[in-house]
Amino acid sequence: MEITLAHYLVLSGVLFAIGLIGVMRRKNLLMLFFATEILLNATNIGFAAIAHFHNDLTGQMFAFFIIAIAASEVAVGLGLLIVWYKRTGKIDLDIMTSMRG
Amino acid sequence: MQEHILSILIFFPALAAMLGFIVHKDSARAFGVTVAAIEFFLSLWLWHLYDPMTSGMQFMEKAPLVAAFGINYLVGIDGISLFIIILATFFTMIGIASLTETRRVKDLIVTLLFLEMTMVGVFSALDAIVFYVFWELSLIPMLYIIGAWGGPLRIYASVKFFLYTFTGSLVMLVGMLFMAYFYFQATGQWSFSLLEWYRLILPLNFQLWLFAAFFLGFAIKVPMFPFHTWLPYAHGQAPTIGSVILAAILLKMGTYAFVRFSLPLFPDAAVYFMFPIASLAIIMIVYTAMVAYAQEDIKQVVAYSSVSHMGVIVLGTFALNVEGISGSIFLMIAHGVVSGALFLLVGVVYDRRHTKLMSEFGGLASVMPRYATIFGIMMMASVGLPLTINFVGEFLSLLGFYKQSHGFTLVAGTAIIVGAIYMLTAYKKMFFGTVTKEENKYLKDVNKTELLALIPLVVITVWLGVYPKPILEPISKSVESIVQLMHDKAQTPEAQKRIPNLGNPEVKNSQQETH
Amino acid sequence: MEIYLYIALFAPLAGSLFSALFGASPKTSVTGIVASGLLFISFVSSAILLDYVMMGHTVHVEMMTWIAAGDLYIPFGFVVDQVSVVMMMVVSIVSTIVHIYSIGYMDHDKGFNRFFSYLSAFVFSMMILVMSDNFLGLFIGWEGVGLCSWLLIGFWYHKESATWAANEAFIMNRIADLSMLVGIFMIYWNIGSLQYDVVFAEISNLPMPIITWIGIFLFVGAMGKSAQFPLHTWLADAMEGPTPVSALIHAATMVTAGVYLVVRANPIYGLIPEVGTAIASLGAFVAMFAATMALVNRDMKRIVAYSTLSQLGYMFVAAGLGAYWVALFHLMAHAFFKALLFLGAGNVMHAMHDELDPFKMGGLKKSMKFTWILMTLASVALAGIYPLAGFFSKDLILEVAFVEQHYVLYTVLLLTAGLTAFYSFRLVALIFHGNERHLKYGIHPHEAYTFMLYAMAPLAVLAVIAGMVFKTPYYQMVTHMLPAIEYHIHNHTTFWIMTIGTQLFVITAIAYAYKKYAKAVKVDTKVESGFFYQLLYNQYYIPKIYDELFTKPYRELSKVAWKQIDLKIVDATVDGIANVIYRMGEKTHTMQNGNLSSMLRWMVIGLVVLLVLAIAFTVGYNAVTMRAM
Amino acid sequence: MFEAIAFYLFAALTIGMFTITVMTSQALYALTAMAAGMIFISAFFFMLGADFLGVVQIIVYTGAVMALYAFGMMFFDTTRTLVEKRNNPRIIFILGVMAAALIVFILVSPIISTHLEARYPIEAAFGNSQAIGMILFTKFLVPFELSAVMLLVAMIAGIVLAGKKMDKSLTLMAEEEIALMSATQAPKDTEEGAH
Repeated sequence: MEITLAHYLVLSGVLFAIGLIGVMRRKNLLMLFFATEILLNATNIGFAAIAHFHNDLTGQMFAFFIIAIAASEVAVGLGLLIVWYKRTGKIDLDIMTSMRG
Repeated sequence: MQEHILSILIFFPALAAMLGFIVHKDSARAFGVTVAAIEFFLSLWLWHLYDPMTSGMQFMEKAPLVAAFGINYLVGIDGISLFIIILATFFTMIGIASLTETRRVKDLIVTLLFLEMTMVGVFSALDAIVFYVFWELSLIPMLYIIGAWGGPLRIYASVKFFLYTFTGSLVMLVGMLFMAYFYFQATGQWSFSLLEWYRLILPLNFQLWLFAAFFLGFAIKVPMFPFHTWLPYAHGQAPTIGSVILAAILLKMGTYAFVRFSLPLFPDAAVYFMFPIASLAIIMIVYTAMVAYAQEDIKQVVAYSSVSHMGVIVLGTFALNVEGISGSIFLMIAHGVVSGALFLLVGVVYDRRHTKLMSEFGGLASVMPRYATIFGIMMMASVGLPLTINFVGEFLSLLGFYKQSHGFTLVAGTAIIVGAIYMLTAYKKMFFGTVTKEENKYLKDVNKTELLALIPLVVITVWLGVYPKPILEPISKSVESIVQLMHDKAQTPEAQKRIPNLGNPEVKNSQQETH
Repeated sequence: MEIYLYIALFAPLAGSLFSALFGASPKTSVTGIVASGLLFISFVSSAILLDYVMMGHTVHVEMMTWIAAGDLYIPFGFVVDQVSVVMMMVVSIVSTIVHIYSIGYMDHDKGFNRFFSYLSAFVFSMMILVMSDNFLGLFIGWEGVGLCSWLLIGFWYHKESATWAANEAFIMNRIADLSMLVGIFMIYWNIGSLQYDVVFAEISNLPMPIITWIGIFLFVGAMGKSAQFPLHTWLADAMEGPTPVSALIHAATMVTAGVYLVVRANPIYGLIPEVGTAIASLGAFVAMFAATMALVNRDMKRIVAYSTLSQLGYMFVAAGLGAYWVALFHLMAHAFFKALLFLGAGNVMHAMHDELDPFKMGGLKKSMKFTWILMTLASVALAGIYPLAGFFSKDLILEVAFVEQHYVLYTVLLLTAGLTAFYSFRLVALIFHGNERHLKYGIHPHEAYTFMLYAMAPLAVLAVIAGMVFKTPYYQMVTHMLPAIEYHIHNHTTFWIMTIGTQLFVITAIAYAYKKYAKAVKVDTKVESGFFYQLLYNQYYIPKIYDELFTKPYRELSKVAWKQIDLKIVDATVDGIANVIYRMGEKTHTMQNGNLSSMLRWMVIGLVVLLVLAIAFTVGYNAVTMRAM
Repeated sequence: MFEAIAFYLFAALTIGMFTITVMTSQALYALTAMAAGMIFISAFFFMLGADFLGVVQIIVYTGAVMALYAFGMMFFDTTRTLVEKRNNPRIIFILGVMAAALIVFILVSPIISTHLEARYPIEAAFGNSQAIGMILFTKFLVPFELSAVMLLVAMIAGIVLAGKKMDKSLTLMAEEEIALMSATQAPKDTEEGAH
């Protein structure tokens, strides 16, 4: 039984869905960050798989940059979280309502 | 300078307006009058340079804007647009000269000069995108004029004016884009130039859809029934100068665009939709005349009468023959002069009494005889008395449409009856009878500033009524080329029959004999 | 000769403009004198032209282009030929006299200058109407006289009734004008020109139905100006204007424009005798109809107005039956004696301080001898007693009807002749004979200015001699253009019986009128409350019917159109659409509740929707391209 | 065969780990499960011949990111059971599944996947790391440098944000508070300068 691109893409999709569920479900901001990481990783698998099966390095490059972005996101995001936590003592999503329209 | 006269004409007021920001408040008016007068004389010079023997576009200028999509700054005029441009510069001039507004005069003058740029731009643009840009830009100064200097309901009126017309023009924009796309499909090149578009022969079903898209934009601007309801609010709330410009020039954009876009681009569709549009025009004529009759506010009477007259213009346009279209264009100018003058006149009495209700007046003829005389002349012109400017246009429009349909013209002709009814009734309420209100007993007659604006209008009204040739001839020439173009492009037998062939006199004669 | 044409045409305009210069300033006699003088010049020029035309020439000039677009070419062209010169003479004579008369009549009016400005403008319009060489030029004059009529009827604009009558006249004329315009359109699109000579040369080539329709439309146009039934109500109301206006416009000139049109367009009507018969029938009906209303009316000017209407009916009978020269002749004669009658009525009105009810007058022949003589003369002429003008023109129409074997028309006209005589002398008797009933209202009548009476004298002379002297030269001249048909009853016995019979009938009617009204007036309440009397007195209830049938519904409908349709349907729809969008915004803004978690959820929903759309469009696009392949 | 076994094994492990991450109410479990999932993902990279990527994955995620998160967790004291308000978990689930299904459909359906073409083919002559190096410093030089700058900025941002005086946020304060703060601070600064 051969593993094709489709297998990887399905896996990528499933992981992405898990990430989405996490994004929607989590209220704790830190946990939300976790879910975001899952989303990013899910796409990474897809990119790497496409790169492999189409014999093209561009996919890997994308994945590479995504990892870089993920890293900076964590750095900045955690910094912001710390600021917020210092102000409010909580990192619950539901109390952030200053964007009410 | 001659080859750039159109660009100068378009952008001079805008540049002057920017300069106007730094002019001192007290000299703003003098500045405005000077600029508008220079602009007006420039437009007269344009007329002087214009070669009436040529039917095509003149003073063409071209500069690429977005070369990849064939969007060019392309301007040029023919006999049709020339006189509307002169009308626009003229009305801006006398509008500023006779300004009675005291609040923030400088802002108003700057706005008016910007408006002048957009008006001249619309009537000289030959590129669809340039046309569209000026078309939409013209909304903004008007919105500002109504919204800042208007009556108590000004916000509602201005927003309604803006959103309504803007919605229509968006549909028009889609039509333009599709037209350009179609041109690309057909020729492999992008172009928004009207003159290039004229060469395209579109399949009938495309024509119908495109015609409808363009129609919505134009019809709201005209405004045609049932899209007319923004107009009474806009007029009712706008200051005098706003109403004058709106009625005299801005409404003409719609009917002008019919002649410039709808007819030559979609001749078959124009024939296809001729009777539905004629029906709308007739409803406009009769129905709005009745509504005008029921009004209590003199300005609304004039506003609705505008709509009614625009019905005749639309009818003349869709006569699709030289007589009708020339007549409708002449009537555009005539209606501009007359309705502009009527709005100025309403403004005169509004300045004195701060009311426009006719029941507040009565017997003004004895208090303000000069005012009553000028109003009477303009009213008679509006009613379409021969030897006034309106008659020539109305006669030609109806005459033209008679060729297409007897019955429709007979019904449309009631314009001359219903028009007389509401106008005479309004005149009677305002001027006849005895003076009953104490406030009216000592009203001042028109002063010099007001006469400065009104006398030229009276002169034009009579002059062009007696001797319309200087402007009717170039108009007729340019219309002939449009009609010929339409005939050559017509595909359906119906359209070929309805649109006369001018180039081949033998065919014409034989047609006449068969009648 | 062209210079005379231009003088005849533009002298009145010059007078009008001159007077207009002083329009707002207080009375200056200069305006009246200058305007009258210029009209006299116009009259002299017309007379010179008449002389020239009598010798068999015509003058045709094209002043300048008016409207030219496409194939349409309409110049300001003027023609003086046998028909138009007659009209020019009538117009210039009557208007000169009326102008001079008005100097006295309007003496105390504030709007003296304005009046002359309007009146001269009217003459100018009328001149254009009769001299134009094409249908649209005629239409200019046609509308021009309408405008001046509006101005002059509503001259005393502070009076509600006057302004109402002015508007009524204008609007009712407009209805007819529309028909006239349509007639002009038909002519243009079928012939390609509006010049009389071209049209009349080509008209016979057209198919019959088109000629018929052209004839009908043009005639409906004529009906408005000439106040034929059912567009007649404005004429009686138009008597609100100053009396010289009634004399000039609503008796002598403008109202006869319709007849002039039919006469001018005789090549068209000659081809369609059925329409001609219809015109004649309508004319006879109006003659009778108007005469009956005149019988009982209690307003001096209205009686004369109805008489005018009746006489116009006569003219249309003649024109309809193809006797164009007879119609034109009666037009001329009628202009003289009717203007005279009106001017006399003006004198009486002045003397009676604008009192119009003849039942409040009486015995005026003592204080107003000349007026009495002039009005009696005019009435005799109107009644058609030999040898005055009316006999030659009006009885001729009776003969025409007889010769053309329209016996019904003949009978109607004969009866009407009797009625005419009766109401004319009822008026004369009531005003000038009997008791001085006005004394109890404290009115002491006085004769008008002498120069006014002198001014009227030429009219009196013309009313007497016009028939006898002018008939033969007129006939010879005008038949150059109009069909020359002599209407003679060949059987001598019949002729004499008819002539004498008619005369006797008329004289009997006059005598009866004198008997009934010259002495004491008994108001017979039984008759007056009778149905017929009421019917006639209320003008057959036609004004009321029009009011109920047209005016009120129009007003109501207009209200409905504005308040219900425009505001509640059309505008409400627009606002409704806007409101739907606005409310959607109101509703959906709860989405922006500030909760990031729910926003994320919305984001995912949006993602799902976008994905579905992406798939749907891709699949759809593929399906289309697959099929295309 | 070996490949298939490895794929399914790691797929099951990854899905399981991530599910735990998303679903558990224990923050510590979540963290641990995610770290494990990250490592398992690197296995896919190795299977796909992206050796360099796999290594980076382990170093960056499991090394750097996880350490940061662990630090964050300790800072926020989220070792306890998380209390989170849930509403409509079913909608969340349905939406997630739908999104997944659609994405998979789009990616897998022939419409898109058959239209892809290689622009920078993998040269067999080089190893993966070498190839990546080649392409990264030629075609992707500008994005690479940009991402370097971005990382630098992120680092500085992280330090500054988490830094000492950042307990006061200018953006979240009202105007008056800011004015008050600057007013009280200014004299203090001058005092310090004087000492």
